[in-house]
Amino acid sequence: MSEGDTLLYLDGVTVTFDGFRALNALSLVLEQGEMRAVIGPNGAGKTTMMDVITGKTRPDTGKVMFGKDTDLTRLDEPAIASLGIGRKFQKPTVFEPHTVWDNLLLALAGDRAPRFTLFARQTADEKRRIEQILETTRLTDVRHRAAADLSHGQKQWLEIGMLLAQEPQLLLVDEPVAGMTDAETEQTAVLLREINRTRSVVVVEHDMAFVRALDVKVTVLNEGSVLAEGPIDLVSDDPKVIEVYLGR
Amino acid sequence: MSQDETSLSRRGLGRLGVAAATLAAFGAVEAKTSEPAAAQPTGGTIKVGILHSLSGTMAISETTLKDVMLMLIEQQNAKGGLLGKKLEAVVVDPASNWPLFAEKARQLISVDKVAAVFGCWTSVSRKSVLPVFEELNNILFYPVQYEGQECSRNVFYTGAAPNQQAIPAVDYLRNESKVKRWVLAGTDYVYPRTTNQILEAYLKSLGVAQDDIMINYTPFGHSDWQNIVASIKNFGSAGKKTAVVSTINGDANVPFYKELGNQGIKATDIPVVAFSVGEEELAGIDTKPLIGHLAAWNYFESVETPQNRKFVATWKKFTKNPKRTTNDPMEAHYIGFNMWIKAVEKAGTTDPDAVIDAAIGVAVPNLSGGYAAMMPNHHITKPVLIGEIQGNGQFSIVSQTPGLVVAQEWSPYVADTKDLIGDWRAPMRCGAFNVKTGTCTAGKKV
Amino acid sequence: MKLDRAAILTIVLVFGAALVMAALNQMTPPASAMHVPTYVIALAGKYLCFAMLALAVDLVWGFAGILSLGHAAFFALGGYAMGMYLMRQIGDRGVYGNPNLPDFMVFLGWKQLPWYWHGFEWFGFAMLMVVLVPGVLAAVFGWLAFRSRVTGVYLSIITQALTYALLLAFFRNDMGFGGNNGMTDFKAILGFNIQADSTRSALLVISALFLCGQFLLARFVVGSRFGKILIAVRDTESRTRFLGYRPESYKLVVWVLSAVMAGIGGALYVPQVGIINPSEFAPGNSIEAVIWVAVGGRGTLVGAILGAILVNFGKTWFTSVLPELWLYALGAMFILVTLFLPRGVVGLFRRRSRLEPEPEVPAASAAQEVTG
Amino acid sequence: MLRLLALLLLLLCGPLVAHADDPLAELASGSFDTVRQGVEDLAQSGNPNAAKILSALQNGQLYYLPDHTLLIQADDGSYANAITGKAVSDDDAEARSVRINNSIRSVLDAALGSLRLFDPNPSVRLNAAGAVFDAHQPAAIPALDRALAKETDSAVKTRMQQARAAAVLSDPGAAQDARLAAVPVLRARGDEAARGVLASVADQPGPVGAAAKAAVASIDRVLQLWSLAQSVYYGISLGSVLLLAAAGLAITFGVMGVINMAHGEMVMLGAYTTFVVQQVMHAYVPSLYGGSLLVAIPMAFLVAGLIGVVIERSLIRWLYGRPLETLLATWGLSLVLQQVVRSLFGADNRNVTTPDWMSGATQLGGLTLTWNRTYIILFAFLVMAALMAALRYTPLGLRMRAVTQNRRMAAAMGIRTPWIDALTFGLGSGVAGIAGVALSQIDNVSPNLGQGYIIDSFMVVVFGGVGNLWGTTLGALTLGIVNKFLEPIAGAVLGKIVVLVLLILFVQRNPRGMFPLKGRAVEA
Repeated sequence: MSEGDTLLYLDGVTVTFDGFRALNALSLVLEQGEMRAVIGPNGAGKTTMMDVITGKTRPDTGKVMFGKDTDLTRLDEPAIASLGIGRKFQKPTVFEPHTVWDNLLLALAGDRAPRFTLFARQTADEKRRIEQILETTRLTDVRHRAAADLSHGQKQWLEIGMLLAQEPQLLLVDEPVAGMTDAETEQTAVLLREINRTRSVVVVEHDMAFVRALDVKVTVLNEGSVLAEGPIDLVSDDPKVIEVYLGR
Repeated sequence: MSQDETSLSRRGLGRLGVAAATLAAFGAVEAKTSEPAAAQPTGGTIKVGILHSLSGTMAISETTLKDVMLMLIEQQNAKGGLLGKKLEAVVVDPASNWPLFAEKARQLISVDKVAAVFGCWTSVSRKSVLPVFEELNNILFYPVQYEGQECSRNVFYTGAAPNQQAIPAVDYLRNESKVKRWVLAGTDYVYPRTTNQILEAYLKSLGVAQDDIMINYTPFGHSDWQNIVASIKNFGSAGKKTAVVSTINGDANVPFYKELGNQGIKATDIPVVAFSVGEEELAGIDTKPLIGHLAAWNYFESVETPQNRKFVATWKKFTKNPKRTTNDPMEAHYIGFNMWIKAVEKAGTTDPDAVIDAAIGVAVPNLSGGYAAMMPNHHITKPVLIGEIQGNGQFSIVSQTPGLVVAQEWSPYVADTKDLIGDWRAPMRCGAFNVKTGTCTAGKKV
Repeated sequence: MKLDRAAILTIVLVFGAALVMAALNQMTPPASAMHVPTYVIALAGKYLCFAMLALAVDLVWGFAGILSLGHAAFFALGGYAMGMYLMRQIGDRGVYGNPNLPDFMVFLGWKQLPWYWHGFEWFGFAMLMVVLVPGVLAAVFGWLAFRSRVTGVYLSIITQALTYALLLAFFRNDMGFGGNNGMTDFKAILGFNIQADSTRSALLVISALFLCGQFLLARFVVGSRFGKILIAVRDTESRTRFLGYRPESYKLVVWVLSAVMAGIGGALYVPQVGIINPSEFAPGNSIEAVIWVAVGGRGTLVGAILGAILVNFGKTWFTSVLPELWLYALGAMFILVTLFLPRGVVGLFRRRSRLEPEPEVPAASAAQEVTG
Repeated sequence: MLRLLALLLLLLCGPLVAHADDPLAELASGSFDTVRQGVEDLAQSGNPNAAKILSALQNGQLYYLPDHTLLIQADDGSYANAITGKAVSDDDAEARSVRINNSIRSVLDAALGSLRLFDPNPSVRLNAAGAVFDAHQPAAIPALDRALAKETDSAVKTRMQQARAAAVLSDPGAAQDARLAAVPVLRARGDEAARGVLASVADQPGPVGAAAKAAVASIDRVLQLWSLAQSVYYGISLGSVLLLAAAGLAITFGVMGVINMAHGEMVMLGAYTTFVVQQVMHAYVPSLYGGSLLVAIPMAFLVAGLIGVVIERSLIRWLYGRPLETLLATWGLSLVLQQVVRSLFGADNRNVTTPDWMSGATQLGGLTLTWNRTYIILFAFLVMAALMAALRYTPLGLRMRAVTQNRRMAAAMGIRTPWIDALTFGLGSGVAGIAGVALSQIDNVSPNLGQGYIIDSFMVVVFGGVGNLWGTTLGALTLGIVNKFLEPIAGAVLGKIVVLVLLILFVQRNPRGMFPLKGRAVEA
């Protein structure tokens, strides 16, 4: 694969909190259009990795390149989000007081400056896009409900919907199926694969069945660096992986 | 914002409507209730307004003045009231909030229809109510020593002007203690600023060099006096007798004197003469380390006269507290109240215009054995007393001006006011008459 | 922008009542039963100015989650700008007859007008300053604070430090703003006698006009997409950031707007109470303004207006009828409202809206979870 | 010989013959000038009763009858003849006190000083020499010479030599050599008092003036250096006051996250408790009065702590997780508490006395350390140490930390979290009460006491880092010292403004204070 197809490139990223190494010279390459599952025990550095990519945490050393020549370590969260990196949190984080519709409206790609939003009116195009996302996320029926009133699974989907509305090149998804029913989990897997048709996705997940269902390349993190990488079957047979994670 | 989420429920709307309408109608209600009072002025009583803070920072000083007014009114009623009517005190609390002073003054005059108001302590509270009294033409008796530079037709100043307190005190120190170096320490507001300005000009006119005068201002409620006291000590080590003239206000005095005592500055080394420290303030301090420090007032509780003994005894009985002290502003209210009574009796009415005219020239006994007369500038004549602090929180009077001092409302030491006089008698009727140009610059009332 | 009935009712009541009171004051003779005395006009004008301050506080606290304990500073700054104009209007009618210097400067022996007083003789310039001074201060302060993500109590405490520093600064006579006494004894505004009943009535109506205008503006802001983002920032600041919004810009805009609104309130307050002095900067005043909003109902705008009027009416009433006990009444009111009316008086009448802030202030706890 | 003289004096002050030169008659005159003359004359007269009479005068216990008989009032109020010591009855109605003013007081101090130079007690002699130094009158030289000849105590001797040097230098008639020799003695003393004496002759022409001028300059240089150290002390002192005021808040706000606007009122209640304790002890156990503050400390802790527990149980506990609303409720509470105290005790200041062991100052080189402030510094550190120890080592502290860090887990482990909350709040309030005891020694005891400290306290806690007692300590000291170094440069007001602006900028750079910690408080 040629250089040009690399979307995200982490090189020797190290993050230390009060002497604790959350990430230890972590390196990772994500291709354009790829879906990647990241697994690892608690404290392996999964969330910290997300934090570094989205600009929440600044690494002590290392490079984080997005696309050809954008160094993410120099940018803050809104700037990175505007570049086209969306993030879904472990716990569903939506704007509870707003309706589903408004949540999506606020997430839609567009001008983020106050001077625009102060006078912005909803356009027909925006309406169309929202309806489309509602369709995709199966939230059409509840579009006028306040987000706070949604079920847990619906909130997860709404958040994914908001990510879609952002129209990112890369989605970072943190434990999307935690607390979901089996049916919901299945639907989520379908949804993610659908999304992956147009965008790159990184999924952090504990649920091995779900990861298996995704059927993508897996990266196993341990103690802040990559332990193993490859297809799920290969990785799950790796004795090191079994020792630290699967076999515990 | 979607319509159904935030709109009021039908019932709620009605209730809110009622509440708001009640609120809006309060003006009309107020107007109605005050109406009968306007038709039949006071309904058998004469109302007297008392405008002293009962809460907030100034409550510490002003509450006492409210109490003394209540006592005086009670006494007057026991003597049969005024013009055959009983006096009725209307007490409000302006809460040490200056705009609230103006609001309460307006309320006392236009809603309660009081015949006169006794009140205010700080300069800013007086400045705040002054336009109200002038607009609504009522009378304020102001009982506290102040910076002068004011002469309103509607205010009677029963406290001391700077020349009735500061200058005699400085003279005493010059003559008695041979003071050559002066620290003018004050709180940063208009009374100390003016007093110190006047004193500085006065001292320079006596040949005191600029190097021998140190001026220091501190904020209200200043509580950490360590370096200022140290610098006073340092200033006093120049080999010349040094004294501090203190216009430090209220709350800041206790920590100031405590620091003074602890740093070992005795009255025999560097005496401090204060213009805002009276018996009330001393009641909150252990005065043993302060013996010999001075204060200049027009009255002390320790004045040995029959009138004063009676006043003090009545006060202790009235407050049911044998430890309550009396002080100078209380005497000012005593004088002011008696003057007002006399002026009303002389005018035969409580109508402000008549009383204002009748008040000039009224003389009533003060508590230090003489008479206080209301001068045409609406200030009163006063003796000046210098007292030394005693171990028991009282003052020992060490000096008293031989005669009475007439107030200079406009300071001769300020260039812009040296030619001004106030005279509210006909035909001049002017608060600021320039004797050089022969014109009335301000405060003309026809 | 669609207005619901509560908003329309508010505007009609505020403006209508002001107009009726002014008209009755002007057109009926004092002896008439319908006459509204000037005392009431002055009081009502004062309440409306306080309502503007409350509205400003509610805008930042109720919708952006910024609890300002220093908003009275902006109110006072607007007031000082107006006060300076009114001082210059006195001209040679001052006590000393000095046409160039305000009385307090003559008094302290100043020889010439400090540079920052120039221009205030023009009404237009002064009004520009009413808007600019609080606005610029708020912009600088807000830019520093929001950029560094100072939030919650920390922000509240430094707003308090800000107003406290200003209080001390304006107390200083050397600053040239009249020290502790501030500015008073105003004579005229735009040539009209400031003590005349007609001027007072006009000022009341103007205050009502401005209050309604500010109310509509605030409604527009919170009803816009901007307002929705603001609420999102209030409740889930980090989420908005990952969506590509810059919360600091949103906070800054609403913060500056709120400061300007407070400044205008202060500017209208000064001619009606006749005095401006540093005690307006006292931290207690700012806390009181927050309490008005809490009493009325946070995040409702209508509640802010209602709260300011109710509490101040209560204060006027209690200080007259219970001069010795009114602090108990006021203190008890604050305690009871927070304990039993977490959504304020408006909450009594109104179904809960999702857009109102949770009484539990969930803002940071959610953000905290996010980072976990 | 002495006895004869005394007899003569007795005769002279016979009831009706009031001789003008008779010092005792002069004392009984009622005129300030004559009394002053009388004090001087009596001191010179060698009258054996002089010391007794003069100290009675100094203590305000000297009275006289219309016939010019001097009486001394005993502590129990009875009178005795000043000369014969015989008790006098039924004369109190006519007895009038001999009033003194400052100029008499200085003469009196000098006179008593000269007389007491020979006192058997060395500390009395030391003070006497000090008084003579302050007066620096040439008339005292003979007495000093005699005293010096007999003096054995080296400290007293030094002080006497300084007094003598001051007197000699101030005597224009003294020999030039002697005066020149006096200059280095005073320069060696090197304090402001010595500088004052030297400066008073520095303008005189001739070598004495020049030497004095040089000595003044050298003293100034030394004092300049000391004043730096003095500023640090002032800063630590101010810092310790801030620390005490903030210590309770560091618990209620810092650890629990309650924005307690009534914190200042807890301090105020502590100060009033001190007042009440002093009143009660004065009335019932006057002998123990000197220890009243030691009794007041636990009392203030209990009173404020109990009120704190009551407040927590009745008010705060309904508002957990709503920190901004606790702000409003506690603000209301602070209004109520102020008014309660105003109703109970009156609006004016109450007099809390400073025990003798906390009055005055001590010299440490060129440093003046006032006792009350020194004790407060020590006390502040003691309180912080105790507080840290309590949180770290006591079972209650352990539970408090557990509840703060993870409430649910703590509850699951059987800790009764509501009571821990109440006790924690009580502890913070109690510490605030203790601060009130200390503040009663330097500030007004009035209902407004707490208001003056509340803003500063919040600043300190925020500056130091919420929830961190070390941060609070360092924050308070830093603010105190910065303030005290700015004050001489910018003035008290501007200095404070600069500190506030610096604080605002600091918090903006470090939004979580000097020592950020995670805890419940952080999420407001």
